Amino acid sequence: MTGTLQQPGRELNAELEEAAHRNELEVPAEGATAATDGKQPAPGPAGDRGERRAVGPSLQPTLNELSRPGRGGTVVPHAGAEALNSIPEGHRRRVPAALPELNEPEVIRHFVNLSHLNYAVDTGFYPLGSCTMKFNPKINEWAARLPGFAELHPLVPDELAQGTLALLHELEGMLAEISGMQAVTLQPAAGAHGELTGILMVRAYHRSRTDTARTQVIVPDSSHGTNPATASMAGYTTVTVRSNERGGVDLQALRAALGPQTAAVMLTNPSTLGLFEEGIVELLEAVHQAGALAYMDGANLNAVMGRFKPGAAGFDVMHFNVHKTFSTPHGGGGPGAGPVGVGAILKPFLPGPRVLRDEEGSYRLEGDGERPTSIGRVRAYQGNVGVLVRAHAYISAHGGSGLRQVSEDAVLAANYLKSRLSSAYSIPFDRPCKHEFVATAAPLKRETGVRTLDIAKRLIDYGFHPPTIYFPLIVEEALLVEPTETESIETLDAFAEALNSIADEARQHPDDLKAAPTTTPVRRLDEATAARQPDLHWHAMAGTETPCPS
Amino acid sequence: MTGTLQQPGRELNAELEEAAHRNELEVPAEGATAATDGKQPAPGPAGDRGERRAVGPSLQPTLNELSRPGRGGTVVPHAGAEALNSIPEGHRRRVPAALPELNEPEVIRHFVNLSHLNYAVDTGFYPLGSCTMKFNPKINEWAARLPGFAELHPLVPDELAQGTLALLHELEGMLAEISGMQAVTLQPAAGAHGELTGILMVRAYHRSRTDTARTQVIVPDSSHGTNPATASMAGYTTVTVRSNERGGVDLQALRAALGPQTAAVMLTNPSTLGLFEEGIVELLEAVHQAGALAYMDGANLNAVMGRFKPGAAGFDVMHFNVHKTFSTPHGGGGPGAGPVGVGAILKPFLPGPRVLRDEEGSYRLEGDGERPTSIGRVRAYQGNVGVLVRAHAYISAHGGSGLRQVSEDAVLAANYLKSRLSSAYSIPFDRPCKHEFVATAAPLKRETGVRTLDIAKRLIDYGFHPPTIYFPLIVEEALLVEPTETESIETLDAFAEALNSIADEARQHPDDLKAAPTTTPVRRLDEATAARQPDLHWHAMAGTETPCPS
Amino acid sequence: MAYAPHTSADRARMLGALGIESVDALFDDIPSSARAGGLDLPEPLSELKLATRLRALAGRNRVDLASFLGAGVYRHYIPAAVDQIISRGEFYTAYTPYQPEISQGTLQTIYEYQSLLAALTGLDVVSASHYDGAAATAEAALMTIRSTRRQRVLASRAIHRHYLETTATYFEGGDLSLEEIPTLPDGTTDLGALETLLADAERPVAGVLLGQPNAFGLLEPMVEAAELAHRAGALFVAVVEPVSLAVLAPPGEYGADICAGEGQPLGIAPQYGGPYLGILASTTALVRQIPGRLVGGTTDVDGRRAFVMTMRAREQDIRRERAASNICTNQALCALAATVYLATLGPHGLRDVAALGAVRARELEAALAGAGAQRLHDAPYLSEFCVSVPDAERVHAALLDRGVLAGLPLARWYPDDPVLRDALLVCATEVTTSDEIERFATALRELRS
Amino acid sequence: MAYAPHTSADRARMLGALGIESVDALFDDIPSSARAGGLDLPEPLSELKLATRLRALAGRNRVDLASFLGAGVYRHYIPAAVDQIISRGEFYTAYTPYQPEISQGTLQTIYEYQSLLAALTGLDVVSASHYDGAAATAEAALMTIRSTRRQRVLASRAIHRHYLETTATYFEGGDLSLEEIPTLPDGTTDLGALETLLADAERPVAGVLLGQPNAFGLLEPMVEAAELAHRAGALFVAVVEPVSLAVLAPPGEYGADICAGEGQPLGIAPQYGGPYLGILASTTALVRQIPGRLVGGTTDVDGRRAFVMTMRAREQDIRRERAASNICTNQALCALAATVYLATLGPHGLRDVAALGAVRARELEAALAGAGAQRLHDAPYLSEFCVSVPDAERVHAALLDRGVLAGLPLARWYPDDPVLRDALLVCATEVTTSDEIERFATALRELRS
Ligand SMILES: Cc1ncc(COP(=O)(O)O)c(C=O)c1O
Ligand SMILES: Cc1ncc(COP(=O)(O)O)c(C=O)c1O
Repeated sequence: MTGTLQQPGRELNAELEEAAHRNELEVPAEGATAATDGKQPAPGPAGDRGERRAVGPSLQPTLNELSRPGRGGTVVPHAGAEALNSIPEGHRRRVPAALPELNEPEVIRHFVNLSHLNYAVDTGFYPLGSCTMKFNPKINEWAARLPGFAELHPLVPDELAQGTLALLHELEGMLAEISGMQAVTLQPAAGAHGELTGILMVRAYHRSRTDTARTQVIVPDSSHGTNPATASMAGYTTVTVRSNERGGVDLQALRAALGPQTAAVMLTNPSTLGLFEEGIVELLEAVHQAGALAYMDGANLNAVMGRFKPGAAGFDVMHFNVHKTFSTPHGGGGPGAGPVGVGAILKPFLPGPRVLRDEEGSYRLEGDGERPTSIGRVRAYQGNVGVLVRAHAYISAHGGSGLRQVSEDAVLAANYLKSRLSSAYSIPFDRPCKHEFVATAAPLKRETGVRTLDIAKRLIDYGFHPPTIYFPLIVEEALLVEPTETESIETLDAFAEALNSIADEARQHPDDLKAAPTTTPVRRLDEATAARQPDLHWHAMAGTETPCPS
Repeated sequence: MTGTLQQPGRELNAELEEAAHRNELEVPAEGATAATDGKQPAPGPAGDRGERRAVGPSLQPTLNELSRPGRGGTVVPHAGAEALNSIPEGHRRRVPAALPELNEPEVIRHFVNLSHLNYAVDTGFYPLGSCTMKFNPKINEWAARLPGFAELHPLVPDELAQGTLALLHELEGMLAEISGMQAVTLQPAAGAHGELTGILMVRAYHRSRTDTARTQVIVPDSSHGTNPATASMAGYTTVTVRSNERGGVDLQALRAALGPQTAAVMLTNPSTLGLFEEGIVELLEAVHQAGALAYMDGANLNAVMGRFKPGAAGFDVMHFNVHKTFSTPHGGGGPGAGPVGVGAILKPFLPGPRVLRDEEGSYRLEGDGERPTSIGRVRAYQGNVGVLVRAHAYISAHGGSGLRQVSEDAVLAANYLKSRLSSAYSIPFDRPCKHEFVATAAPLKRETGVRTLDIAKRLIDYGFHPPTIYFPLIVEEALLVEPTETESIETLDAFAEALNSIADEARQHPDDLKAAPTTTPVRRLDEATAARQPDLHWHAMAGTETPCPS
Repeated sequence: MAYAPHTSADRARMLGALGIESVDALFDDIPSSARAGGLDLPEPLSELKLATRLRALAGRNRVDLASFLGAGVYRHYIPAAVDQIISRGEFYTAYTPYQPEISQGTLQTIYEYQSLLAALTGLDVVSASHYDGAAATAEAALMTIRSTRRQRVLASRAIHRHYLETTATYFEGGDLSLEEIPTLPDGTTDLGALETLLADAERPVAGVLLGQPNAFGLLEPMVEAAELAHRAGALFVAVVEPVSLAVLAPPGEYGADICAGEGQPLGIAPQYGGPYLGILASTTALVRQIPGRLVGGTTDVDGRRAFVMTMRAREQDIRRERAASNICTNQALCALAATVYLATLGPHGLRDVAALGAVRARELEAALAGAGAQRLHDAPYLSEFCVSVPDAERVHAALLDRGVLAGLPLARWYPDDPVLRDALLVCATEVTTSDEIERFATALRELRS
Repeated sequence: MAYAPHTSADRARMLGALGIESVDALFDDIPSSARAGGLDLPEPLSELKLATRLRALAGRNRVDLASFLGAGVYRHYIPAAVDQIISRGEFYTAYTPYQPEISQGTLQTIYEYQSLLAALTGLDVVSASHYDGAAATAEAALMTIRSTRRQRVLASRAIHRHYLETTATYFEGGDLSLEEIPTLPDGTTDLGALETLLADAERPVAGVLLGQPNAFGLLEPMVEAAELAHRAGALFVAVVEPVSLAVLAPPGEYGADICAGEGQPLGIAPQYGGPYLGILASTTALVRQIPGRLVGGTTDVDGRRAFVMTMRAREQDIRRERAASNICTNQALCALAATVYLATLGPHGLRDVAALGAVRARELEAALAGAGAQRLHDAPYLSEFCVSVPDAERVHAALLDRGVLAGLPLARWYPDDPVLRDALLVCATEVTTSDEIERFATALRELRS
């Protein structure tokens, strides 16, 4: 474990430093407020709010501010005071939990109005690189809510769960086919969770061969933060290798880093630069020659379905991000799911319980201890099943040809968009990209002082969600753009025009960009104060400690 | 029937005249655009849109503008060209219908973005008088979508429909209890449909007694437009009686109008002024003495549940508006439901088929022709059942005590709000109101030139839906305000403060009000042109006449 | 209380502001003799109990049979997108878009609905919705009367029974006359008889109504019927099923002045009868006579395109007793469902729905013929047809026990017709499976052997 | 293609702009030896076929039994408001709120979630969500290790088996040691044994973990356990069930430094195991060690209150290998569900849920005792408990045939424990009905006679 007890003072400084590096704590540039302090169209409480919101009230009070003692609906019957008589006093809560008291009309309006403050795939283009913000089909939402799926308890005897078990077993097979892997576990709840599962299997593998000298995991400098963080969680130290000028792994550097101390190489392919690893064959050879295992971070699989199978190419283990490739919703941050596929050598180590199919076609979960080589459980039950139902539906709707088309369309859209942006922005790695590409505003910044952050904020005024910015870290002033296959050419064109026009604006009205966004319910935030004086929950609340009705 | 073939020219003039009277065709006052032609915060395609919308694109293109030949999803399997071979050429459509071609991501985003242009109960206060815009409980939406209710075909044998039949029978009983009526039909689809049903029963009643001289229906001048329109549809001529200075029916005028020619008196009670008819006892006596029947428009029942039962008081027939009193959603204009309750003398005339319960507790629909006195069907099947499920749920959640509390709270809120507005606005009938009240801006208009329309539009800038305006017609510059019981006191206070502050604005910045709203996605519309040059559907469409794939 | 946010403190504050002690004071205007003492209703239910109760009631309905029942209401696959949209509070908790500045969502979707239905029907004016197909048919009949100032309407016997009955009810008011045009043995409307009925110069005809497909599923000679009607100075009304319009000639093309129909097949669940969607469309010439809401395009003061309710002087809230109809609340959310449905299906998807229905129906026809139940009529049909089954009502009941809902026994609607009495009206749609068809045929074969 | 809007014309235009003939050119960078030839998967399904297939699969699960199964996942009534909100596209189709200006909806709801959980747990720092209760427990254990720089964690044997196993898996990586604290015959953790384990000065303990209620449904002596832990310089971790916190003392009050738990009971359906909601909360002293997202309040440049992700330097995307955890995507939508659930229930509603569970459980206890199945333990319980049933696994299977899901046979988790092997872990909640309890007791009585 790498964790150490940090001195609060040191930690805070380090944090501020890092955050500032990422332009997160910028205090507003001078003049930033100028754009809105022209006179309000009229006075009145909503006059200034209304300017920003078309319909309805503006920013919502928090639930505690809406709370009033004695409000509330009747969701369940009331239980009298004697209901808890058998609970010893010492175990009981003395005053009711300070939850807010509202009734349903207030609850609904609160959350509906909050929802209006969000940008989402269902409202507009969301080209957040590395996140594959594709459309979420509505039939999948319906399917996941079918009572047969939704109401099933995870600990029921297998005979009551044949529908879900069949679906999970099918999905494992589909993912194995797509990845060319030998077997798949659906348990991990997210990509990072899949990474941990995968690297723990790598560890178990080496240990099973009593090859205990392997203490390092190698990651390229373009890798996602979860890769090194995973290596640490699994007890490894991380070695970073640099990228070459074509955006690939510098093979020479990799070879130099590899050795008997190497447990695994974690490679994102296509990479977080949106590039396919051209030296993949040599790379895999080098890894295996060193006795290490090759982990593929499959978060970017949306680019290569039906074109490249990591398992067939020689990767030993990989994870999928079903909330990316297979269009399960991102949910404002989750849940997703991060299944892991393995080749033959890692199969014995898969977490338990696996879903097994017997000869008569019925399904069962592996029993506890049935497979002692397993790394064990990585979570309480079988996986984010509600999410996996959606992934199964998505794959079923497409079939093999459809998934291949998905990847083709995603790659075509990314290359098209790249070509449309290549005069106003600089494209550091100018070769065909896969599902996404990096552009940099570094030259523009040198010319105009306008930063990528300003460009991103200005895009919001144009009605678009900004791409991922300042990532991957190895590209200065990076914009990582991932259009996905579910956006029309008209949308791609409009986005390109917006970015191109922003480049013009940067030259002509740089201050406008630094003041952006101006059309949003709130404008740039004071993130420094948020970190320095954390306000992580509300404090006072009307309605606190109302005694229960008896 | 009153319809005549109008000369287009005459009709149009008449229309414009009437509409102008209602301030509908006002062209913008001078200076109305001034408030927004200050400089945009920045250029760019969304710069000017974004000023009004927080998040996402602004006003949505229409579906045809989004259409592209060849787009579309795969909702159902494709049927080859031969599928229609057995349909004679002469019956076939020669070119595909010019429907737009889109795929699901575009469809969803289109409608989600359109939804953001709406104000609704779920987003804010909607005190539209006479419409009872109360909260729509979410459990009711869930219930109506239960497959057992939703998937039931209306022509199944009774034995397959016992659940729905039981629910309908129970609901009839609940409504009978609430109204004090002897029997209830759930068939009418809306209040106006209920009125027609009720008046047709009145007609059948008089006819059954060969009392054919009754050709008139009397309505007060404060009545809702559906009342006289219904009378016409049912073949009656309308006689209007004036209101007295307390807002009630002028009993003397009514007595003068009553006679052997009177088929019915249609009375809205509480009235559209929000007032209970104080002379109700005398009024009913006079009506019955004249041999006429008394119809109660029960649209405003939300004021008096548990306090007044029209049937017990002597009304012969009434309709309910379940989308008002019983909180079924208004749906952007419908569907609602307009059950009709009748006293004993009209029971034989109820439309068919009725829901009957036999001794063993099973339910059946009346057979065709089983009750020859029936006025017959008023629609194809048993009613807006999906809506009625919601009404049943609402009544069940409240019980008798709860409904009485609903009315008390609705009346209390209306009176409270009235008192909070009574210094800035004039209250023409200053006695306790029921669920709603009329205020008038007439003195303010004389003082400042600001009209009710301007006040209403300005309220939008404050984040509120305006009340009903210019209705009832008998009050000059009327504002009909109905808060309902589901709005918190904080909301009522905020609304009162907004209206009071607008009255101040009217004196200080009248032009601001005439320019309102300024915070909406679109501003005041050119309604005159809309009526003069009707544009009732789109014309050109990319994607028209794409041949079907074969 | 269930959904009212008032606490006792709130109530006390409001009473205080009014200077009264009890809310009773606000009900003093109800004469004591007319006051009610309360309501005798079941005790209030918590949401949990309510959900349990309603789930139990819904569970008492049987929706699990293999169903061949159509007769005006059709099972279709409803894309998941439809419910996602119509369950958005911004749509379903708004009302009539009186304030266009904050109702463009509703207004534009109505405009789009009008446009989609105009494309399907080939008619230029589409009202924003009526209560259902029956009410729309009645309103169409009344339109012909207002427009022609004649009092007599002829309607094919092969229009949905309930639509005819509803129209008759609506006609009661005005002492108007509604007469049935008989049908031929092939199941279509008897044009010869129509000609004769039209020839009565004493009693000129306002409108002629035919169904397409008609109540027996058959295709009617619309072109010819329209011509006869027009020659007699009458308006021609087509009563249609909208999915069929993806493959059948549009009413505007064969000369219909008005089109009425039931929009339920366009993405609306059967729900035991409603809410549905009354379709009503007409030519531009009749725009001032059409009842119901119309939305039109216009611009705002900044020149921005926007939508608004228009030509409102036809409506009851302005014209009162002289209005084209008393309709006020309509079925807007159902029109929105239809709009989302049509946008999701598109022209080719809708055509596939209609064409698959036709294919399945022919499979059904063959299977039933194999089980001894032959088609009753000769005329061409789309996806619904009648089969001859002796003792149809008993057979229908016996099939229920075998899990088959064998369409509609026509004895219910035509008890006096010796031919139809022994007929079942059956339909198939894209959701009908071969397995269901097989079950029907097998069960029928078993019953007859 | 299913959801891509590109027409062939669009594709041609894009290829044209790129100056290439075929999309194949864009895949030239895949070395030919590594190229795949396609995918061997079932044919694409239309939405109709897909819906049919999935409905059939869902129908093969059995969710209609009278269920007394809890063991960490509980059936509760979920108010309809929850699904209405979490099915809004604005929430579920957004992602991590990287751009706060257009993500205040997500940010504020997370802040509200943190606040609600802070109120329930009595702890000041609540992370925005973890994968599930097991993962949160493992992260809590790792936190104690990072914070104390010690390598040994003690966890009560009466913590959910799967949580212990998951923690053990997580511990594999760091060569960390996880030891079980035994339980007493009354089912609670053996504090004497804990004291002994803590006394080993050679191997200082980082953290002590106890469940409340524990895996047998029993109430643990948390105050005393916390004291023992603190005395030894270890952190104390409570593993809780959140609904119980409405009536049980909050962890912050009895000295827990960290609280982990499964949030599923707060408005999330069982779904055969996920997605659920890993609850993780700590004291302010540990704020720099807590993994996962934190949202804080701040202001924008205009001084307007707003919310933003904060203290992000703990997270992997900034700190990489030095991050507090590798967590990135979390369970935000489940946290939103919990937020809506708690807002709808309120303090009294949540208390009623917990209290009704207790009432129903005592009814169950009495009914089972009447059928000969006595409680196994003496310690007080809330709404879940163990009963002693000889040959429990066989009885459990036989009860299934009678429509009763008789909780969990503990033999599955404690095969070597002679007492637990013959025990069933059963629970009741507010949705358990007297009728279901009666069915269970009757069936049990029948089986034993
Ligand atoms: C390249 C890459 N790897 C790993 C991850 C982690 O996946 P998750 O967020 O599902 O944990 C991500 C997601 O952000 C990613 O983009
Ligand atoms: C007083 C009154 N009567 C009748 C009606 C007509 O009801 P509906 O709109 O349901 O047809 C209304 C509704 O607006 C009304 O307010």
